[in-house]
Amino acid sequence: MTARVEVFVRLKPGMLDPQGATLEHALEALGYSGVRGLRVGKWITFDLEGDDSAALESQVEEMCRRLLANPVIERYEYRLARDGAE
Amino acid sequence: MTARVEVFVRLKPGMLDPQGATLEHALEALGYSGVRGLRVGKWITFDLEGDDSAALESQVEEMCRRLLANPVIERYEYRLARDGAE
Amino acid sequence: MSDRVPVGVVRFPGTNCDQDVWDAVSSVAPARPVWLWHKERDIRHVRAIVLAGGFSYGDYLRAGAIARFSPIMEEVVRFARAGGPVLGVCNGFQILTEAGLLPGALTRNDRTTFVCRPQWLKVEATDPPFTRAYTPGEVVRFPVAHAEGRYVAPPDVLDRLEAEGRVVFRYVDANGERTPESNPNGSLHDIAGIVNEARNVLGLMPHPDRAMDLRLGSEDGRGVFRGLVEAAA
Amino acid sequence: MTTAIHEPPVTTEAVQAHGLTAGEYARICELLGREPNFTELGVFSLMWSEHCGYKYSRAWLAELPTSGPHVLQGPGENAGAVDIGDGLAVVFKMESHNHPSAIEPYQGAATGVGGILRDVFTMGARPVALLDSLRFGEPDDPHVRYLFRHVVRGIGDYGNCVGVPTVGGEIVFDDAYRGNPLVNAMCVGVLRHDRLMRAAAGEPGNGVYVLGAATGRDGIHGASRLASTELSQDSTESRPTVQIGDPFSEKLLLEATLELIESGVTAGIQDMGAAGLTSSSSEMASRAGTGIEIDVDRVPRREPGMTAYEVLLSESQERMLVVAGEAREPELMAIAAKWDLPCTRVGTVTADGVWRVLEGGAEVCAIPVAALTEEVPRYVREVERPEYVDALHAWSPPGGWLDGLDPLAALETLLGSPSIASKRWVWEQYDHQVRTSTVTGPGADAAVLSLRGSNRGLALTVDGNGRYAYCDPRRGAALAVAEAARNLAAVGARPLAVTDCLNFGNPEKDAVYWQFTEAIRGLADACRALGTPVVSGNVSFYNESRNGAIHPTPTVGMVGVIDDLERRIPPDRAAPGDRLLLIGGEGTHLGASSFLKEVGGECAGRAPAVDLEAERAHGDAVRTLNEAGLIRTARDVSDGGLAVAAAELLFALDPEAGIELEIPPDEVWGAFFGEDGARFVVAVAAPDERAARDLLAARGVPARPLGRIAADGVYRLLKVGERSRAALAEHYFGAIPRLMDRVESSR
Ligand SMILES: Nc1ncnc2c1ncn2[C@@H]1O[C@H](COP(=O)(O)OP(=O)(O)O)[C@@H](O)[C@H]1O
Ligand SMILES: [Mg+2]
Repeated sequence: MTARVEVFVRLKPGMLDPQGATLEHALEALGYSGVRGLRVGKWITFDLEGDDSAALESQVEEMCRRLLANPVIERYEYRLARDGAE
Repeated sequence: MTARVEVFVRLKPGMLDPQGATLEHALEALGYSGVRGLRVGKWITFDLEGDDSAALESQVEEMCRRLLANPVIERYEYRLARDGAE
Repeated sequence: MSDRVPVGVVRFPGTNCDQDVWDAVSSVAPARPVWLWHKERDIRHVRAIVLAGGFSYGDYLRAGAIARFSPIMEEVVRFARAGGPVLGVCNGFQILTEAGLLPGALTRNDRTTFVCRPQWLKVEATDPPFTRAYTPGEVVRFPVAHAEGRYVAPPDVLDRLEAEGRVVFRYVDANGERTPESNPNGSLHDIAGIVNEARNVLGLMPHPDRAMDLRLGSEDGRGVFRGLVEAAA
Repeated sequence: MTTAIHEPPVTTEAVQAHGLTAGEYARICELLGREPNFTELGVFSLMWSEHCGYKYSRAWLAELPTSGPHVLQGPGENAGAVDIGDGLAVVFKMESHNHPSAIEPYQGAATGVGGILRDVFTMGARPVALLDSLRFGEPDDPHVRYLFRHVVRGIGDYGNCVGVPTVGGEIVFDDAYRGNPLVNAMCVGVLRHDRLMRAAAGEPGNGVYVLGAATGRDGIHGASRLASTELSQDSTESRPTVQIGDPFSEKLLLEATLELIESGVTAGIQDMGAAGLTSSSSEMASRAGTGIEIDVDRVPRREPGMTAYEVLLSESQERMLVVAGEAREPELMAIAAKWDLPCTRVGTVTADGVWRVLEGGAEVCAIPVAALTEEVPRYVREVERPEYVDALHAWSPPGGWLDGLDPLAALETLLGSPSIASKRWVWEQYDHQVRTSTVTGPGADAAVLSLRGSNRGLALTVDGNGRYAYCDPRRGAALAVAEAARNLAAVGARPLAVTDCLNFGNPEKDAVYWQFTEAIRGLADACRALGTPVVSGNVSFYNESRNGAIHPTPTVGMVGVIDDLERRIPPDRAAPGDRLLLIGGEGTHLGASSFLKEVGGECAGRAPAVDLEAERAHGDAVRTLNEAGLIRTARDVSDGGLAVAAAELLFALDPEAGIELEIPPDEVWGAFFGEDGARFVVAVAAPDERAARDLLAARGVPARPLGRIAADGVYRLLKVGERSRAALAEHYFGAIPRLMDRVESSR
C-alpha cells in the first residue's frame, strides 16, 4: 500500500527562532498587530510504499528520529493518509 | 477572539525542489526505498487576535499573499483553529 | 615524505574548504595530508582526521544532517572513540554535532544571514592537544564564514561544558572582551569551539585554515594544525 | 518530415507569437526548402532571438578588438581566455540575469551565478572568483529594498555553497533602474594552457550525453508558453517562469566536469542552462562542422507528459551536454557515478550537418545546423543621434546654485549616498575568502588573488557608469574601461583583457539603438588604446519598464596581473607622516558627476572628456612608481572625485589616522568633486617624495603635492574646513545598514 505522509518539524519551545521573529516583526510593520509567537517550521511531504500501515508508521517514526528532526533542538509530528484519502 | 493559525507553504508543483530531491536520495541511501515525490515546505504557526473568524481568515489570506508566501514560486494553504481547540 | 604523519582530509559531496585544509595540513612540517572520500570505509592509514568546511549535501535539511550518515562517518566515530584526534571546522563542526561526537547543535545565525568576517577569539582552554600552542586567554583572529553557526545546547550541557573546561574558543572583541557585537551569530555563552570529554575531538565554527598566512590577514590558525599533528605523532 | 504528436498548425498568429517577422519566416522556409512544423518554429524562435542569436548586436560586436598576443580564446566560446604566464591561463566572462531577477530576485540572481560558473568550468577552468555589477532603483522604495536584499542573498547563497569566493563588484542606485534592476555576474577561472577545452562536437559517431539535472518545464517563455499550452493543456499551471537554483548539484557538476576534462574522456562539453538543449547541441555541432541527432525520448524528465517542444526549449539549470567517443562511455559513466550525477546518452554526432530530433522513433525536426547558427539574421540600422542628448549637453548649472553650500557637508552627503557608501553589508554576506587566495578582498579598488603554483597575483574589477553613458554613450563606455584600468593600476596590476555586459533598453527604438552603437565605439576605442582586448561578454536588451528604458549601462570586467604578489599595492599600507601626491592634474568637471546627482539632484551635462593616452600613461606611471618601491598606497579618482577618493583612502587606515588636503581655494568644487579621468591619489613615504615627483616629472606626468597622512583622526581640507574621521565614517559605513537592517514590510 501507499500512504501520503506529512511530517511537521519545529524548533523546541524556548529555542530562539530568528526567522520567525523577523517574520512576526514584518507582519507587525504591515499592520497585523494581533500576531503572537510566530514560529517557522518544516513541512515535509512524500508518498511512502509499504506493506501495512503499522509498518509504514514505524518507518516514518524512524526516519524522523534518525534524520528528519534533530532531537537536540527540534520536535516532530507526522500524519499518514491512505493515498486518495487525506 | 484568538485563533491558532497554521500556514503551509510549498513550491508550486513542477518547480524543482533541490532540497526535497536531495533528502529523498538520502532517505533511500538510509534504506527507505519506498519514498517518492518528497517536497520540503514551510510550516508557519502563530496566534492571531481578531474580532471574528471571518476577519481573522481574511487577514491570514492577506498575510500569505503579501508576506508569508512568495506567489511567484510558492503555493500556500492555512488552517485556523479556535484557541484551545485542535 | 612517507614518515610524515598522515592526516585524513574528508571530502563529502559539497565540501569546499578541502583544498584549504589540505594546504594548511601540508604547511605543518611533519604532516602529510591524505584525501578520504565519503564512501570509504578503510581509514587505517591515517593518524588524524579533519572534517573541512563547506556545504555537505548543500546543507539541505540541516547543516551536516545528511553527511553524518556517510559510510566514512562510521569510521570517523570509531576512530574518535578510540582516542584518535579529530578536528571539525565549520561544516565539519556541524557534522560532528549531528553525529553525536560533540554535544549541542548549530542553528541559524541570529542575524539570519550568512556572515563572513575576520573574528577575534579567546583561547579558553589549552589542555586539549589542538590548543597547546597557545597561552591561556590568548586572543587570536580566525575568519568566520557561515549561516548556521549559532551554538545551542540545553542548560545542563552548557554548565557541564563550562565546568569541565571544554569551551575552547569564545567570540570576543580585539581586547578580549565579550560584547554583543563580538558575537557574530548569537551563540550561547559566545561559544565558538568545544571539545569532547576525552579532548580528542575539537569542533569550531571559525576557520583556522583561513588563518595560515599573513598575506590573508592572520597566521594565528597554525597552532591548531600543529596541535592536531603533534597529537597524532 | 512527420510532425510531433498532437502539434498545433503553424499559423501566421503562431509565427507572430513566436516573435518572428514575416520576413524572417520566409527566410526560414527558404533555408528549410519547406515550411517548418510547430516544434521547428519554436526552435527557430529561440535560436533567432536576440538572447541567443544576437540579431541586433552581432554585427556591431565585430567592431570590438578581440585579439592580442596573450589571447588564447576570444569571443565565440563559452568564455574567453588569456595567458598570464607560468603556463597558466585565466578564463572569464560576465553575463546578465536582469529579467529573471526582476521577477524573483533571489532565484534570478542565484541562477545567474550558476550560469556564469558553468560558462567558465565548461572551458576546463576551475572557478576562483566571482564578481557582480548590480543596479537598483533608489532604495527609499521598499520594493527596491526587497529586490536588493534578495539579489544579494541569492548571489551569496549560490557562490558560498559552490565554494567560489565573491571578491568584488559594484552597486549603483538610481531611479533609472527602478522597474528594471541589473544583475551582471562575472566569473574568473584558472587552468593550465594545455587543459583549455572548447565546446565542439568532435567526430561523427561520437555519443551525445546529458549530464546532471533532469529536464523540467522551466523557463519556457512568452509566446512559446502560449504555444505549448496547446501542446499539453495540463502543463501551464505547473510551468515555472522562474527557475530554482541548486548550488549543490552545481558543485557536483563542477567537480565532475573538471575531472572529465582532466581525464580526457570528453570530446566537447557545453552548458545547457540558458538556451537549453537546442542551442547547446546546435552550437556544438556548428563549431565542429558536423550534424547532430537527438532522441528526445531519452532525455531524463522531471515531469510526465512533456512534449518534444518543451524538452528542446526547457531552460532547466545545472545540466551539461557532453560529447564523447563511444569507447570512452564507461569512463564517462564512472566519473558521473562517482559524483552521484545522472548521465544519459541522448544522441549521436552525425556527418550531414543537420540538426535532427527524433521522438517516438519519428523525425520531428531536421534543420541545417547553419540555419540555427551562422544564418541568424543580422540587422544594422543607421540612426540619428536623439535630441535628449542635446538637451542634456545644453544643461548648465543655475547661477549661484552652490552659494552657501559647505564642501564638507557635501562630502558627508556623498559618503552617505547608497551608491557611494560602503557595501560591507553586502559583502559580509558573501564568502569572499574560501579557497584562501583572497589577498585583497571587497572594498578596495580591485580584488587581488594569489595563484597556486605561481608568485604572480591576479587583479579583478568590474566597472560601469550608466549616468555617463546616458549623457554620452561613447564616452561612458570608454570611461568604464578606463576606470577599470585605473582600479587595476591602483593595486599595482597590469591590465590584460576585458569581458563586458552591455545592458540596454529596446534596440528596436532608435534612441536605444544609437546608445548601443555609440557605446560599442567607446568600448572599442578604449580597449584598443589600453591594449585590453574583449575576450567575452554578453548583451542584454529590452531592459525597460513603465518608466521607460534604463540608463544605457555597459559594464566592464577587467582582469590584470601582478608579476610579483609581494609588489602589490595594499589599500591599508599608508601611515601618519606619509605624503600624498595627486597624479593627473586638477579636477574641474562636474557634468554627469556623483556630486551633481547626490548633492545637486541632477543627471545632466556631459560625461568627462576621455583622454586615453593620459589614462595609459598615468597608469603606467603608477606601476613604475610602484616597481621603484616608491608607493605606500594608492586610490584612483572616480565617483565623487578627489573628496571621496581621499576619504576611502583614509577609511582603509588605522582609526587614529587623519588626512590633510590642500586644493586651490578658488576652484574648490571642481577640484574637490570633479570626476576628470586619468587621476590617482598616491601616498609615498616622506623621504621618497622627491624621488617620486622627479620620476613623474621625467615621464611628463602632471603631479602635485596634495597633502599628508596625519595622526589626529581628522579629515582636513586646508583653508576650507574639517570633519572628524569618525563622523565621516558614520555616514560612509552606516548608510546601507541604516537602510537594510530594519523591519521590512513588503516585497
Ligand atoms: N558584449 C559582448 N562582447 C564580447 N563578446 C560577446 C558579447 N556579448 C556576447 N559575446 C560573446 O558571444 C558569445 C555568446 O554569448 P552568450 O549567448 O552570452 O553565451 P552563452 O549563451 O554561452 O552564455 C559568447 O562567446 C560571448 O562571449
Ligand atoms: Mg554558456
